[in-house]
Amino acid sequence: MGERDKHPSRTAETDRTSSTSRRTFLKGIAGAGAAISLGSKVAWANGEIGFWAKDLTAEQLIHMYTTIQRIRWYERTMVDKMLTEPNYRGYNHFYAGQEAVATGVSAALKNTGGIMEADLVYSTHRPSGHAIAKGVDVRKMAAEYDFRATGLNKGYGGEMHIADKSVGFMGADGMIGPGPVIATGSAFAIRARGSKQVVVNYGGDGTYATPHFHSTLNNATLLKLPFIYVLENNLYHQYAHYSYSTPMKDIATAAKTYGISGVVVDGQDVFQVYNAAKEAVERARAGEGPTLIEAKTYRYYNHWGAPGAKPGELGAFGYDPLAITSFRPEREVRAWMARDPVDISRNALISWKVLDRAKADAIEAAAKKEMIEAFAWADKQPMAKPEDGLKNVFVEGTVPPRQFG
Amino acid sequence: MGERDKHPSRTAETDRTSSTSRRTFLKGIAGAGAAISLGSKVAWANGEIGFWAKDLTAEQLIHMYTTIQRIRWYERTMVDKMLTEPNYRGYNHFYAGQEAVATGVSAALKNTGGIMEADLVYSTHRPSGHAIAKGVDVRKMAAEYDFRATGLNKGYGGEMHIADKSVGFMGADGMIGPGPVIATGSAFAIRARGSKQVVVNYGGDGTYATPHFHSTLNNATLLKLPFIYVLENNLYHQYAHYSYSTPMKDIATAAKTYGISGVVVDGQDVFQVYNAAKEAVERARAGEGPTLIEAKTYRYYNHWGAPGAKPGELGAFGYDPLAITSFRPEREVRAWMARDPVDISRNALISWKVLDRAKADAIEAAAKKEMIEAFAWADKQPMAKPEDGLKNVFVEGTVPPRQFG
Amino acid sequence: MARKSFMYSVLEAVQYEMRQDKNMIWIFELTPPVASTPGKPVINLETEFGRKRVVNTGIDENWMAGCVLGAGLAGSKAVTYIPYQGNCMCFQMLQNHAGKLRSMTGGDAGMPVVFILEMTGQTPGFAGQHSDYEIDTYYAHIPGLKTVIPSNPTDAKGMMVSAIRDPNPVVFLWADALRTLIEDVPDEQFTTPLDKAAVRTTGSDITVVGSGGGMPEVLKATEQLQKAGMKVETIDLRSLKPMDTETLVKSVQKTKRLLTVDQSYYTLCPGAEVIARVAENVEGARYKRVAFPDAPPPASPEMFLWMRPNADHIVGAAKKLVG
Amino acid sequence: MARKSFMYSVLEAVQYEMRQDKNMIWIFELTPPVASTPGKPVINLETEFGRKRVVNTGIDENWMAGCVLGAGLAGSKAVTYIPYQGNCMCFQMLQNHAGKLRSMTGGDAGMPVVFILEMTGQTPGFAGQHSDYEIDTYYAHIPGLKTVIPSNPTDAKGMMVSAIRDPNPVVFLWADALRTLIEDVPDEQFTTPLDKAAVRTTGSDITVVGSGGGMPEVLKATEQLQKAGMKVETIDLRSLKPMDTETLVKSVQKTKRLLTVDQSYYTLCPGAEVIARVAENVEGARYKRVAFPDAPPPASPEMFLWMRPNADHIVGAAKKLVG
Ligand SMILES: Cc1ncc(C[n+]2csc(CCOP(=O)(O)OP(=O)(O)O)c2C)c(N)n1
Ligand SMILES: Cc1ncc(C[n+]2csc(CCOP(=O)(O)OP(=O)(O)O)c2C)c(N)n1
Ligand SMILES: [Mg+2]
Ligand SMILES: [Mg+2]
Repeated sequence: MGERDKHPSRTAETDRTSSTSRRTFLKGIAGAGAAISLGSKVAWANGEIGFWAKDLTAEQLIHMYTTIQRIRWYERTMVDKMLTEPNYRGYNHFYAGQEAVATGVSAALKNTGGIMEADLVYSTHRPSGHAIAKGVDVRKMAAEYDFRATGLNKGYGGEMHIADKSVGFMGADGMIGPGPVIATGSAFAIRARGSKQVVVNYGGDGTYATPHFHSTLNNATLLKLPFIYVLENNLYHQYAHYSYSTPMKDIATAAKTYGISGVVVDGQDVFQVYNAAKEAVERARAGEGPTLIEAKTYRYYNHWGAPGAKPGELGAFGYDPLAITSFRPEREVRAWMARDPVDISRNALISWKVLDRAKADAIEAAAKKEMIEAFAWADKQPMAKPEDGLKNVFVEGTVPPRQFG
Repeated sequence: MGERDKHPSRTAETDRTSSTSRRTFLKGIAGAGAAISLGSKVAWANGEIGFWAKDLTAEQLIHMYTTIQRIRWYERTMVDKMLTEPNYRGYNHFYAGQEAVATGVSAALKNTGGIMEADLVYSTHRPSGHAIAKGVDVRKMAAEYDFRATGLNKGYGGEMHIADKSVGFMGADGMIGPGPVIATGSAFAIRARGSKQVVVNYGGDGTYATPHFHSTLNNATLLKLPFIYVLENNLYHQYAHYSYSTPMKDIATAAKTYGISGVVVDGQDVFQVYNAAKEAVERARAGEGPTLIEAKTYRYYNHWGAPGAKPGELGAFGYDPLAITSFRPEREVRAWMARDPVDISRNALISWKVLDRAKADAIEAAAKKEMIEAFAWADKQPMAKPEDGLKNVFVEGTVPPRQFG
Repeated sequence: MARKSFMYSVLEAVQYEMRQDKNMIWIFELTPPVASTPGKPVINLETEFGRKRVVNTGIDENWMAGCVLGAGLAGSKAVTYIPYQGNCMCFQMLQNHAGKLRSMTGGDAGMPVVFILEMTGQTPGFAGQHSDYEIDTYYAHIPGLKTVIPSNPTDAKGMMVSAIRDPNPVVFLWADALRTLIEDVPDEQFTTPLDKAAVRTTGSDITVVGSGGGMPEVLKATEQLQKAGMKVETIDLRSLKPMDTETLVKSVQKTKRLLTVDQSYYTLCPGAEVIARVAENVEGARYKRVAFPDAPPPASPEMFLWMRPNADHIVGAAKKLVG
Repeated sequence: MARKSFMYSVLEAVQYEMRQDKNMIWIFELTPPVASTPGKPVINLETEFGRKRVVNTGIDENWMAGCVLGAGLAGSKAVTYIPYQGNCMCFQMLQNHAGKLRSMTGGDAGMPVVFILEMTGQTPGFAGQHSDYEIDTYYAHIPGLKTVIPSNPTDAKGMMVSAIRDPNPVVFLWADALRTLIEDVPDEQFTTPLDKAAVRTTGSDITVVGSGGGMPEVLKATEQLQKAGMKVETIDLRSLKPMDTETLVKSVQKTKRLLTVDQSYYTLCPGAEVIARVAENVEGARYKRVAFPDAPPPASPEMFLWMRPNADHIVGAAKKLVG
């Protein structure tokens, strides 16, 4: 594994302004480790990415910032429930820290018109941000996370299987590997029927090692599919650093083998993500084939969180204290938190004079309020009826019960 | 599929001397098509390959030529049986045309000592050349191809499953994809136990598109396994040109993604193959990890041949008249036949004064005689006992018959 | 009406549906979607519908399955023909995705797709990997898939039409041994249900249940037994999931003797499920299974043909069970 | 003797064998081979045997299975622990290679390897993909593999020792729900046969057959039924292939009532095979199956817990069958 040392440790530049969300984050983890120690290198990017983001209307730019805040507060609200409500049942693979990726990508997509018109997004086991950015109803999502009968998916799926084809959100998938392959199938159908849709597939750095990765890019290349693979490299798959499963530093370089476009972007900067996505979407719509976008990003929380978690312990937020093979150094977590996507977008919009501080604060307050209300609504939703478990196996009817003999 | 035009059509240089085998080949197909039309480009190669072949002893060089002739005559003898003996039962994925690849590779390997000492070779559905070059007993092989009880594998396997671990020939495999993955497992075991063996996996151009291809190279790279992937690019997988499944001209370039060594060799030139293999073997033995060798080569016959075949018709030899998606132009077949591995090795050894014509002819005659005798021996071997089908499911005992109710 | 092979019948069904639905696609690997029969036009889906809708892929059956699944999710009808060598390469895709996505999304995911999975099992001379017939069990255990196995060209056509029009993912098991069957098959589109067994002969002495590639020998044995005076009720399962319990139970209530015949390995062969369903519902019956032993099929024709269930085996077992 | 969990018992068995055999390897993905129990040393295979023999891989379960298979072919004993999410990613590798290579090579191929396949099925809140229990059927249908499913820490240890020492490929199904069981398990190595069912209680009124993750509820139901005066013969299959027909038949010959219990989906669940084997050999018995419906398990605890077979269901079904 001598390739490991090709991976520089990811550190990030200090950023002096903080949003409420980041400030409370830092407070939240303060007890768990030493003082913040930050490096001086920015998370980097390359590729020839345009600068269309700056040409967007103020409304569109504000929509991005609002989306980032809505995702962040969806996560924060759920965290609070897990820490404080013993009877809450939802769990989450938190997206906090990665919000700029889904937000920037969805800003370049058509999100209305259902499966025959909207651009289609395939998500992962870490779907909340992808779903919210695509326009999924957050109240129904919150209800689904708690398995309610009126949840987005009637309580059948929970977090890892939310789906809403009406906005082109094709669904989360709990398996690592097959999702991208399935996504190319949608792209194939689109090419065959000649519609102008594109398909985006999200996948983590963990998906690189799956056999499906090759399958996906090879077939997308050969068939010139309108397909975009957004690989969110948050450096870890569960408790292993990606260098355990990936021989190269930049996974986007894998695109070269196929002769397709591959680009690395700073996943903390929503505008950079948007620019890369927009270029890829235009290429796909023009029939010029697939793109692999690697977004360097970071999840703030542990791999997974569930009710009953306590800060600083396994299963809780912030660190992975029991990780065996490799683990996330506290220094690394804090350095990434210092390049928070909320702050980066907020500061940019303020410096571009699209927002002032008061407006930015108001947007955040509204996002927070929306999410608290969404989870409160979810709490009041009815539980699923036991017998309904026999439905939705097939489109029609029910299957017979067999548990009673 | 705009990538298709990146593939130049493979043509080859005229070679004026012919061995008996090649001359009769050309005669054999003469009825099936037009006059020979040859291009002027040689099959090419790159990479920094040494020239150790020239330093080999005369004995070793003659062994290579002898091996090529033995493989060729194994195939020729079987062809003759298929064309003339209506009761013959064996079938074959003929290796004729590709002999220099297996011969050159095995010349760089240790072929004795069984699974704990020999270098290990994993083969494909086209195994005869790989097996003979590795040292498998050809009489037992011939008997196995006809499902005899005293065949190499007691009649259980037939052509696509011959195996002989005593010489490190780990077996043919009828599936496209999994073989290379399994082969890396042997390389893993070797690294773990610290023995000095290396593992060679053969695979066709068809294996590139399998998801297993990525799996194999990625894990071999990450774990620095003593593993060599010999990809025999004979331009076709069944009835499709490799450009239908491969976006690049040289599959060896896929090695770059993994940061491992990749090399293209002229698969018709046994010495060039040997040189590349020797370099890869030394690297593997030194703990320096895997190599991907792409040997450009060509199969003379149809994908598959079976008794009852008639020249010029589907299932017979030479062309693929019923191929649908793409097919092998006669021009192409003949051009490749003009760069016959038998002739190339023969001419080289004669020009190096290792052999004279008479000796070369004698070697060929002996090979022919050996193979005719091997198949004659096989014909006299006993058939399998029906009940033995219940054996060899597990190491011990038999499974119960169930077909009688 | 004209004499048609299994392949012609199926492609005729597919061609009609593809003409109605300009979005429908077909993915293949080795077996080109081409068939001919005397007096009828050659069918070639690839040339008729073009390479945007009909594609020959590389050797990646898992991708083929994933591709039609993704096409279905995006709202396009899709069919793939997976060669027998790859019929388990795509297993996980069907088991964990196609079969579960509808349930896991509470009905949001739509998958109007057909997976044709070729299976062999009939060819001596090819060892385990190339003569397997085992996938009936694997695929029939998966919930959320309809798994059917027609045994003649007429059923194949009718069930293919039903499968394409069904909004659920359908596994269409294609027993390759049946490719030599030729019979009169209607030219027009018709549908055959995906959940009904077919009673091929009625009788009161014994119920014999088979399916797919095993049916020709089952029917041969039935004839022999009938000639010998036995009243045989022969049932062709046609659908493994859902399995038509009612037809099976009704028959054995009458005959009190049940013989199942499978080309699949004995342990957990479809016949096990047939017997279990009947045994849960009928009292005092007697049961026997004829199946392939729990052994990979050896290449040697001597071994293989001795092991593969045939009409003689079925006749012998039926006589023992009734006698 | 000390109180040990399922994981500790198994790793103790593995640790001993790896100390004897310097070539033996262990491949894992998410679950580190680490376990502890009060009063005994922590076992950590990774640190004890080093990263050349014990490797944490990327997310590629098919490679994991292929790796141990290839290691075995090269003469090294090898074990892999495949997490439940990937337990069908490697299906084809076992079905078409591990199970067939010995036969296809006429005995040349040796595969002294163990595939630990984790399965869940016990956890409400996780939908189809993350709470499946279906693989018992898929893997038990494959010939050439021994497929076992221990239901307690003691059997787990003894069967793991046997599996490692067995020269054949063994599928060791690991029902994750059993991880919370703790019992006294001998410290020394011992072997438990891979082909024998265990009769857990003897009785003459009814035979109840279960396996793996279903056994705790089966044993609970047995106790309740016994308290209610029923003489229950409870059998733990332990091995699905080969299946111990003799023990099953002998029991039902006595009780004439057979109830099977499965967490697997109804159609083609292991209980179907149990019933079919018995029905072929015993006359005049009555049969019933308790199993998971043919539906992917929904996430909602209300739906899932209603669908999953439990002690109450078993008690109810047993009473109906005997009554
Ligand atoms: C086939 C399969 N194997 C294992 C798992 C268990 N698993 C769940 S998430 C995860 C890590 C995924 O890492 P990555 O793709 O980087 O996504 P991230 O969690 O970092 O967002 C793993 C291994 C799985 N879900 N599917
Ligand atoms: C998984 C799988 N799918 C399909 C096949 C059918 N098949 C047999 S040989 C072959 C072509 C292989 O091509 P290549 O790897 O180039 O080897 P070549 O025949 O040219 O030597 C195919 C598709 C198979 N054996 N296995
Ligand atoms: Mg990750
Ligand atoms: Mg080829």
